[in-house]
Amino acid sequence: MNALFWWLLVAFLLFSIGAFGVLARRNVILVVMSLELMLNAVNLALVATANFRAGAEGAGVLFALFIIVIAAAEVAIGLAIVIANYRNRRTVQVDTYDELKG
Amino acid sequence: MEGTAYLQIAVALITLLPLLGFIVTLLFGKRMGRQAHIFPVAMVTVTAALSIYGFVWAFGHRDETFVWNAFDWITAGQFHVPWGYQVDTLTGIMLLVVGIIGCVVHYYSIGYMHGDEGYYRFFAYLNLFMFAMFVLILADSYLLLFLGWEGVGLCSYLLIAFWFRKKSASQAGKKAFIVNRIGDFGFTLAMFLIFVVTGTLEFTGVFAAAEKGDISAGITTWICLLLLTGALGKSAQFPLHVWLPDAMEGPTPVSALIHAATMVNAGVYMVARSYPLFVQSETAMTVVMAVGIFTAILASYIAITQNDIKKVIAYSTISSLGFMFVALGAGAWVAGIFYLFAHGFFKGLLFLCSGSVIHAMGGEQDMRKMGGLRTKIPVTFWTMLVGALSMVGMIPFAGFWAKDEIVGATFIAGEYVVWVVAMVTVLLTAIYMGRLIFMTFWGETRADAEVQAHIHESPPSMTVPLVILAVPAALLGLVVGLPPEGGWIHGFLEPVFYHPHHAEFRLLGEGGALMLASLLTVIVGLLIAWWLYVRQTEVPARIADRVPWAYRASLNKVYLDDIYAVVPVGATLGFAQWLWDVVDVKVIDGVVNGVAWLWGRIGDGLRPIQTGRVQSYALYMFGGMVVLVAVFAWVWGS
Amino acid sequence: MSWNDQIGFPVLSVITFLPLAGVIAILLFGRGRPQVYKVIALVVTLAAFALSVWMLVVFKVSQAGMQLAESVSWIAPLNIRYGMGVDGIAALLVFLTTLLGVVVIIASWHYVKDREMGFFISLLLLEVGMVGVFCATDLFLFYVFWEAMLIPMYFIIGIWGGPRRIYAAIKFFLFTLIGSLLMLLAIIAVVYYVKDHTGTLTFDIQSLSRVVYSYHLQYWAFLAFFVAFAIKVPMFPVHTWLPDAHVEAPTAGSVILAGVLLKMGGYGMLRFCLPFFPDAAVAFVPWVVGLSVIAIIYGALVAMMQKDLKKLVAYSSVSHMGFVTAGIFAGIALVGNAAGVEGAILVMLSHGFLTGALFLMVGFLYERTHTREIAEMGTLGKPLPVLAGFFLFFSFGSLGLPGLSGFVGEFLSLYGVFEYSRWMAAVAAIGVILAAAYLLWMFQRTMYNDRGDDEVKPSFPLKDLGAREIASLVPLVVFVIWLGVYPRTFLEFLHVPVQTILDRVTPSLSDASAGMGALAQLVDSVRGLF
Amino acid sequence: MPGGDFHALLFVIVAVWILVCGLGVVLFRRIMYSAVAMVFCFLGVAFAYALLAAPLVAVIQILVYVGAISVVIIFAIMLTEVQTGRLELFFNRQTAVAAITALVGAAVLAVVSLSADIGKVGDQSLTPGLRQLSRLIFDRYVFPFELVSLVLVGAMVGAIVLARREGERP
Repeated sequence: MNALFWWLLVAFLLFSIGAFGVLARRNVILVVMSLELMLNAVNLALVATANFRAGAEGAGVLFALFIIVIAAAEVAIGLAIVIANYRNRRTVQVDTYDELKG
Repeated sequence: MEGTAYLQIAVALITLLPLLGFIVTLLFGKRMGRQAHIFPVAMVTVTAALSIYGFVWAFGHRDETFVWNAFDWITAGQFHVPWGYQVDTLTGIMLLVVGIIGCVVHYYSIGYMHGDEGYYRFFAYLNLFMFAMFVLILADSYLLLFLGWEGVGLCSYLLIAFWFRKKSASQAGKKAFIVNRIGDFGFTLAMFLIFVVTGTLEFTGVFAAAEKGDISAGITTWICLLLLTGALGKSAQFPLHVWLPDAMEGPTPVSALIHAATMVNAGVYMVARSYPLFVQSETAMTVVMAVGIFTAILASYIAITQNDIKKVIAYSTISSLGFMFVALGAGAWVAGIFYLFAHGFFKGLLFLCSGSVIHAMGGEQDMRKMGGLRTKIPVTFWTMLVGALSMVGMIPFAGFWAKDEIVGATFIAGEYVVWVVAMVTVLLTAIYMGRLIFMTFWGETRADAEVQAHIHESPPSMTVPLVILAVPAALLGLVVGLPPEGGWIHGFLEPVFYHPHHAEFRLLGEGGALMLASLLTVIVGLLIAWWLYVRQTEVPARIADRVPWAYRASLNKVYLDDIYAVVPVGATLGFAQWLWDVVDVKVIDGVVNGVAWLWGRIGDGLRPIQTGRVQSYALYMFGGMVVLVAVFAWVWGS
Repeated sequence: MSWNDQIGFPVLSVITFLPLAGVIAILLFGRGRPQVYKVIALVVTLAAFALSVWMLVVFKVSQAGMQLAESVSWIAPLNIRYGMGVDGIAALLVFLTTLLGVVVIIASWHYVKDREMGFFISLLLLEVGMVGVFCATDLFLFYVFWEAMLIPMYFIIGIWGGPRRIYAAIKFFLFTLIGSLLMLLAIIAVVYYVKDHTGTLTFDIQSLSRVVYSYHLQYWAFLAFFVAFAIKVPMFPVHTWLPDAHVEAPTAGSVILAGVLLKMGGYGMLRFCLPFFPDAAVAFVPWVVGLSVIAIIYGALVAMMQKDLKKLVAYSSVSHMGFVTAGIFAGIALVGNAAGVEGAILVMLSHGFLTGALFLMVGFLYERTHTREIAEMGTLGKPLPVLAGFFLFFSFGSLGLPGLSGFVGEFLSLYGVFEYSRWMAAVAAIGVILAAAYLLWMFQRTMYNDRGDDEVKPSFPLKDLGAREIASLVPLVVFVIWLGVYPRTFLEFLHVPVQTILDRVTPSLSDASAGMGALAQLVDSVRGLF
Repeated sequence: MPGGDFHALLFVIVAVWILVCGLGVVLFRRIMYSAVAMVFCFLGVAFAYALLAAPLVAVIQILVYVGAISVVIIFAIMLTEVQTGRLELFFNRQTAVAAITALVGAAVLAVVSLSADIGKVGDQSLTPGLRQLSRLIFDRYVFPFELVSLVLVGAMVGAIVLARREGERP
C-alpha cells in the first residue's frame, strides 16, 4: 500500500467513470467528454508512475504530454464529425446511429 | 549368346515393325485412302517372314532358350522387371501360328474390308494387334506378357467395336474388355503373389524357384488358380466365356485372327508357359481340366441351336479352347499345344470361309436364309469343308490327330468321366458342324430373290488366303502329328515340357481302340446331321417341340447373359446408384452442407447482438478487455 | 545469402517467379490487347517449362537431400528463411506443374470470353503458387505458397466457372482452409516443440524432419497435417468438394486442379506426415490404407453413376488418388517396401498427365456440344474421329493399360499394398476392373453408340480438333507413353528421396502400436493438449 | 501514507475533487452542467500533476484541456440542441450493465496493480526536471514529436473539411 497505489486507484476510478459515460450516455458530445475523462485517467496513471517508479527517465511524463496533444487533435476531429453528423440528422443521440445493424 | 545377333534383330523387328505400321497408318492412313493397306500389309509380311525365321531358329536350337533383356523396364525399390524377350520352341510354334495367320488375314482383309469408310483404321488396329500379340508370345516375364495380354485386349475392343455406330458392336466391345478385365484381376494378383514369393517375374527365375520347391504347395495352388482366372477371361472359358460370341460383331477377319486363331489362345499359351507351376499343383490341374471339359460341352450344347453362322463357329471355338484346357489339365501339354497349333489354322480358315459366305450373301449371317451354296461359291465350299472336317476330327485332317491325343489322354489319365463327356462333345461337335455345312451349302436356297441374284464367289484376294490356310488345316496333322503320341511336335516341344507325358501308342491296343471310337463317334455325328438337316428337315423342329426347355436353354445360351445382367452387373449398378444417391449426396455431402447450415443458424441466432449501435459494441469490447485482463492476471499472476 | 552452388544460378526461384514477371509484363503491355497478353503468358510458361526440364537435367539423381538449394534470410527474428530446393519427388512435380502450365495456356486460348486478361493472370499466379509449394524448403514459406495458391484458384472457379460457381468456389475454399488451419496449428506446435527441446528456432523443413518428436505431439500433429493433405488428395470421405469444384471450374481450372493441386496432398504426406511423425504414421497405416481402398472402390462405383462427364472424371480422380495414399502408407508399413511409395508417386505423375488430358478432352467436347451431359452425346466418334482417338487414348491410359503411364504406377502401388495386406490389395484391384467399366461405358455413351438406332445425329455443328488443340494434347501423349514404356527416367529421381523417407520411418516400425492402438494414442495425445 | 500528512491531506482532497467532478460529468442531465463539471475535473487533475511534481504537465493540462478543449466542447454543445426530459433520454438501455462492467474493470485493475511487480517504487519524487524533459523530447523522442505535430496538422485540416458545409468555400 504505497503512495503510487492510491494515485493509481484514483486513475482507475476516473477511468471507470469515463468508461461508464462512454457506454451509458446517449448524447454523443457527452460521450466525447467521457472519453476525455478516460484519457485524463490514463495521463494521471502515467504521471504517477513516472513520479514514483525508478528508471523511467521521464518517459511517463513525456507520454502524458503526447497524449494531451493527441487528445486535442481527437477532440477537434471528433467534434467536427459530431457537428457534421448533427447537420445531417438533427440529432446527437448515439443510439440512432445504427446503420451497421446486422 | 554366340550367333544370336540375327535372332535379336529379328525379335526386335518382329515387335517394332507392326508398331511402326500402326503409327504410320494411323497418322497418314486417311490420306492414303484406298492404298492405306500397303504399308501395314508390307510390315506384316516382313514380320511373318521374320517370325518364320524365329521358328526356324527354335527348330535348330530346340534345347536352347534365347533370352534377351532389351532394357530395364520397371525398377522401383525391391521391384524389378526388365523388358525382355525369350524364344524357345513353344514360342516358335506360337510365332508360326501368329505370323502366318496374321499375314494371311491381312491379305484377306484387303478384299473383305474394301470400301469400308474405316479402311485405314482397320489396318492400323490390325497392326497394333500384331504388335501386342508378338509381345505376348515373346515376353520373358509375366509382366511383359501382361502388357501384350492387355494390348491384344485393347485391339480386340477396338476391332469388335469397329462398326461403333451399331449399338450391338459397341456393346460387345465393351463387354469383351470388361470381362477380360475380371480375368486380369486374377492375373494381376497372381503376379503379385509370384513376386512376393520368388522375387522375380521373369519366367526363368520363377520356374527355377518352382523347380527347387521354393514355393509352398498352397501358394502354388493359389498362383495357378489366379493365373487360370486370367486365362479363363482371355480364352473364353466358363464362366467368363460370354464375351466371345458377342465379339462376332466385329468384322470377320477380326473374328478369324483374334477370336479364333491367336488372341483367344493366349490363355492356353499362358497356362502352358506356366507349366512348371501347374505340374506342382494337383488341385490346379484338376480345376483346369474341369473348367475345360465343362466349357467344351456347354459350348457344344449351345452351338447346336444357333442360327448365326459366325455364332456357331464362335461357340465351336469356345468348345475347342475347352479341349485345350482339358489337355493341359490332363497333363498332355504337347497335345494341348498341338491342338492350339492345328486349331489356329482350321478355325481361322472356318471364319474366313464364313466371311466369304457372308460376303457372298450380301451381309446375311442367318443360316436359315442360306442353303444350296455348294455350286455357287465352290472355292469357299471346298475350303470350308476342309475346315469343318478338320474341326470335327475326321481322319486324316489336322484336327483329328490333335483332338484324338487329347481325348485319349483323358482316358489314359484315368479320368473316365471326362472321357465320356469329351466323347459326347465330339458327337455334338460333329452334329453342329455338320448342321452348319448342310444348312449352308446343301438343299434349296432360302434367300430372297434379290440376294440370290447377287450371290458370287469372292475375289481372289479372299479365296487365295482360304486355299493357303486349307493346306495346313488338312495336312498339318499328317506332317507333325504322326505317329500319334510320338510325332515330330512331341520331340519339338519336349525341351519346354520337360516332364514328358509318355504314352505309348499302339495301333492294336488301347490307343487304337480309342482312336477308332472317336472316329466312329464323328462319323455317327455327321450322319445324324445329314439325316436331320438334309433328309428329314422337319425332325429338328419336332425334337425342339418335344423338349422345349432344352431347346430354349440352348438357344438362350443357358441364360447366362441374363443371369449376369442381374447378379454381377445389376447388383453392382444398384449398389453404385445407392452409393451415389444416398451415401455421397445425402450422407457425406449432407453432413458437409449440414455443417454449413448449422453455422448459418448460429449466425442467425447471434444476429440480434449486432444492434448497430456503437455503444453496445463498445460495451462488448470493454467487457472483453476486462475479462482478458482478469484472465491474464490470473494465469500469469503470482 | 547463398545461391545454390550446383549451377550458380537460382533456377528454382526463376521458375517460380517467371510467371509473376509475366503477370507484370501483361499488366504493363497487355491491357486490351489479347494477342499480346496471350503470347506473353505462353512465352513465360514455356520458359518456365524449359527451365524445369533443364533443372531435371542438372539434377543429380543419386544425391540425397535438397538440391539447387537457395536460402536467404527473410524474417530474421523468427529465423524464417526464403529457402528453395528440390529433391527428386519435388523436381518431378515441378516438371509436371510447368508442363500443365503450358498446356492450359494453349488450351484456353479461346476458352473464356469475359475478363480474359484476368483469367490468364490468374493462371500465371496459380503457377507461381504451385511451383512455390513444391520448391519451398522453409515451412513458413511453404505455408505462404500453399495459401497463396488458393486465391487464384478461388477466382478461377468463382469468376469463370459454371452456373453454381459461387457454391463450388466457397466449398473448395472452406474445405481447403479447414485443412490449412489445422496444419498451421501443427506447424506452430512443431516449431515450438523444436525450439523448446533443442533451443533453436527454425522453420527449415530438413532440420525439422530430423527431430524426434514426442508421442503426444506426433499423434495429433500427424492427424492435423494428414487431414489437411487428405482434403487436398482428396480422400474418402472428405472428397465432396472435388466434383463440385471440377464441374463448375473452367477447363483450365479443372486441369490444374486435377493435375497439380491434388498432387499437393500426396506430396505433403511424403514431405511432412511421414518424416516428421514416423511413429504416428506407422500407427495409422491400417486406417489410411483402409480408407484408400474404400476410396478406390467408392470413387469408381460412384463415377459409374455420373451423368455429367466432368463429374465422372472427378470421381475417377478420387479412385485413382486412392492408389496414391494406399501406396504411400502401405509402403512404409514394411521394411523395404519402396515399390509402394515409388508407385504412388508415379501414380501422381501419371494422373496429372491423364486426368489433365481427360479434362481437356471434356472441355473440347463442351466447346463443341455446349453440354457435359453424357446422355446428350453419342456416336460422336463419327464426326470427331481425332477427338475420339485422343479421348480413347487417355481413357485407356487412365484405366491402366500396360504400356501407358497409368499402369506402372498403379501396378507398383498395388504391389506395395499387396505386400502389406493381400486382402486389401485384392479389394483394391477390383477398382481396376471398375475403372475399365466406367471409362469404357463413358466412352461408349459419348463416342460410340448405345442407343440402338443406327446413328445419333448431333444437333450441333461439330468441328474436329484443330492444330492448337492437338498441340496442347501431344505433349501429354508423349509423356503418357514415355512413362508407360520407360518409367526408369522418372523412377530414377525417386529412389534416393523415397529411401530417405523410408530410412526415417523404419525405426518406428518395431515400437508403434498400429490399428486400434493408434486411436487410443490419438485420444491420449489430444488430451495432452489441454 | 508517505510524503507527510500535508501531502496525504492534499491527496485526499484532490482525489475526492477529481472523482466527484468526474461523476458529475457522467451523471448530470443538463449537458451544460456536465461541461462545467468537466472543467473542474480537469482542474483537479492539473492539481494532481502539480502534487506529483510535474508542473509542466499541470500547466499544459490547464492550457490545453481547460483552455482549449473545454471551450471547443462548450461550443459544440451550444451548436447542437439542448435536451430536457425523462431519464431514458439521457441514459441508454445498457446503463446498468455498463456501470457494473466499469466497476469490475476498476476492481480488476486495482487488483492487478496490487499484485503486479512494477519494479522498484520509491517514495520520493523521481520526476525529471524541465531541462531533462526538453532533452528527451528533442533528442531521443524527436521523431515521435515530429510525428505528433504532423498528426495535429492533419487533424486541423480534417476538422475543417468535416465541419464545413457542402459547397462552402473554406
